[in-house]
Amino acid sequence: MTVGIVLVSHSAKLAEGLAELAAQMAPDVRIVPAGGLPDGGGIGTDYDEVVAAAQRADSGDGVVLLYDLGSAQMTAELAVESLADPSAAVVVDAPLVEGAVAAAVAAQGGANAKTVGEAAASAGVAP
Amino acid sequence: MTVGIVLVSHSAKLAEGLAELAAQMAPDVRIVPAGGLPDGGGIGTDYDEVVAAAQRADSGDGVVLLYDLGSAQMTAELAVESLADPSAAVVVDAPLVEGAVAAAVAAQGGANAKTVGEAAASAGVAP
Amino acid sequence: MACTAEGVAAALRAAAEVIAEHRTELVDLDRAIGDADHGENLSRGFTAIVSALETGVPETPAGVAKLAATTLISKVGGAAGPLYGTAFLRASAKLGDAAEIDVPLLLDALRAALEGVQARGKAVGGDATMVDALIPAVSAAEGAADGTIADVLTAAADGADRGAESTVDLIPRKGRASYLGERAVGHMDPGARSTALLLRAFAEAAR
Amino acid sequence: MACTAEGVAAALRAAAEVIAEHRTELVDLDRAIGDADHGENLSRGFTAIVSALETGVPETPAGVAKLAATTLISKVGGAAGPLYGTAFLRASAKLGDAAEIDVPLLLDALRAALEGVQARGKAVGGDATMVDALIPAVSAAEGAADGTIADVLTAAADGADRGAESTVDLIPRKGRASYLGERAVGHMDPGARSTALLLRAFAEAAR
Ligand SMILES: Nc1ncnc2c1ncn2[C@@H]1O[C@H](COP(=O)(O)OP(=O)(O)O)[C@@H](O)[C@H]1O
Ligand SMILES: Nc1ncnc2c1ncn2[C@@H]1O[C@H](COP(=O)(O)OP(=O)(O)O)[C@@H](O)[C@H]1O
Ligand SMILES: [Mg+2]
Ligand SMILES: [Mg+2]
Ligand SMILES: [Mg+2]
Ligand SMILES: [Mg+2]
Repeated sequence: MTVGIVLVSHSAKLAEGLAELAAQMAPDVRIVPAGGLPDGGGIGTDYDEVVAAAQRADSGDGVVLLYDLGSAQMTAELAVESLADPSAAVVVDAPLVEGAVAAAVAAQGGANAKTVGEAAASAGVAP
Repeated sequence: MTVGIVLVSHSAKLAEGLAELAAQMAPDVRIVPAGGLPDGGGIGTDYDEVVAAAQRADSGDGVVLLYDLGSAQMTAELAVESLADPSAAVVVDAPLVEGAVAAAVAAQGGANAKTVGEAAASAGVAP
Repeated sequence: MACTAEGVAAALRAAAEVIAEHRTELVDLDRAIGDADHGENLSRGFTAIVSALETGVPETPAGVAKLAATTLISKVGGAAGPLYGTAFLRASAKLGDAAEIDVPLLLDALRAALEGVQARGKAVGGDATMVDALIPAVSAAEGAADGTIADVLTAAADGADRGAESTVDLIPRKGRASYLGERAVGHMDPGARSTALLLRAFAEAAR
Repeated sequence: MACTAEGVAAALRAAAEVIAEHRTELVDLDRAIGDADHGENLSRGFTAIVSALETGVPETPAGVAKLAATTLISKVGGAAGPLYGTAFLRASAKLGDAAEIDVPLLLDALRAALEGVQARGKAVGGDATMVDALIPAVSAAEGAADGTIADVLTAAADGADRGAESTVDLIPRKGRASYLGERAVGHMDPGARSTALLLRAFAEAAR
């Protein structure tokens, strides 16, 4: 099993495209996009979708959540607090795209949630 | 007039979604997504699209190109070299999402290409 | 109006009306230094609160505050959602199972709301956010502790108005406006303005 | 086969066949430490070169190399596009208006190709990329400077094979594989492998 990843964005397209990109190098990792307002309502974050995404991303080994802007960070943090076991998920300060790819590769390699989060946080400009 | 921005990504959705997100705070800036292989061909970069995007983004004040992964960086650099005036465009090492928002806001404020690029390069985790 | 569950519900309905009236103003404030959606975001949130209250008003003031919190968190879609949501959540926790809010409890709830916003958004006074409206609102409310609920809320609204005004001269350090740096100076923070509007609506409802 | 424009075109057609044959192998190598598209990317690129050559073979070897460069840059869609594209572009510039490539010119072109790849991708020897195939290929080619074009290319291909093999033990420091760090050890770099395949195809075509 692997650590799951949730991509919290203001844009559905951004989150979905990034999930595809990160999945290329991490076929066995649950990477769940959570972007945009509900029902194609445009740019914004959807707390309920983030909660559902965090639940879906968790296969028992924990979840790392990444976000685009500050309000997505707050939404992600609230979502984590609402989980049955908030300690199973962690919101990481990381550049979204670079962090998602690094986190996905780390998760694919079987790293635990702490290590996956660190991989995201220390991701810089792409090699 | 304002500096234009090109978002070079392996994913069409990612580039388009990010362009929408960045445009929210920069309605007067030309932000042109260039993501994915041609004709919905999936994940990859399209040199010809990047060249076209750089041309479209330039309203006379120069262009800043941001990218997701290393191969997108190389594609962007080749595209810039092929422009009629390569000095009008610059590929910037920056976290893609955070850099795009920061660059868009700087461009909206009338900053020149150098300052827009610096805003992107120094963008960290979102405030 | 007694500060029962029904009273709190009535205050929220009044707030929804005020937000609807000031929707364009809040959008315009947010257009200048943000993404032009603060009015839209709050409208969506407070409209949803009104709908939820139509289905049934919870039994306690805490229950009503909790319903406001969860609705705002789910519906607002912007920074104001988790921020005001956390404010109402913390206030609700303070209200406990009281059937009616008295002045000391109101002050506790206001303080908890401010703490919640700061815990959630990490902004301090002077960062040009809604915190700059809430800090003077809470101080002014504490200064009016001898009065009625309406007096306390009016003082809070007056404080919030002054606080919102103060954001005009500040360089934003949190939220989207912080991307603009000095270019944001000269503009009132939309969240500070909406905080003042909400507290004024609550004060009027309490008369 | 004389190393005229037609000869270079024939070598590229042969390379396209070899890439097609090894497509799955390259995809599998890239699946282990990348995104499983290197075989697909190169297939797309070389198929497009063959099509372009059907429309007409340019007059000089430089023209053919330039056509290969621009086609790879446009069609490959992955890191190999700008890298091999720049290699052919730099080689083309060295070839100038020569009607036929002789050994000294071939060596110049090979060196220019290596320099181009390094200028584009900033990789040095030991980073576990195609550069690790190209460096020994160029050295071996230089060592065979007394032989024919075919001898030089065969030596280059032999060098590239050894170089590709050497990437198995390296920790990648450039490209996608660098995300894997030590986990990539034990796997051959797909770009180094394709470099060896291309040089071998050119060598066979030159017999
Ligand atoms: N970190 C924060 N701490 C406190 N208040 C904040 C913070 N970030 C944003 N705000 C407040 O939120 C308001 C913007 O709300 P809104 O427009 O709904 O969100 P968004 O910026 O996501 O579009 C700002 O005017 C500011 O008052
Ligand atoms: N910066 C670089 N310098 C040299 N070679 C590189 C670099 N980045 C990638 N490569 C080469 O490109 C190969 C991968 O090509 P390909 O799969 O087409 O690209 P992508 O990684 O974009 O999917 C790697 O095996 C490596 O040899
Ligand atoms: Mg806003
Ligand atoms: Mg918004
Ligand atoms: Mg690949
Ligand atoms: Mg690829």
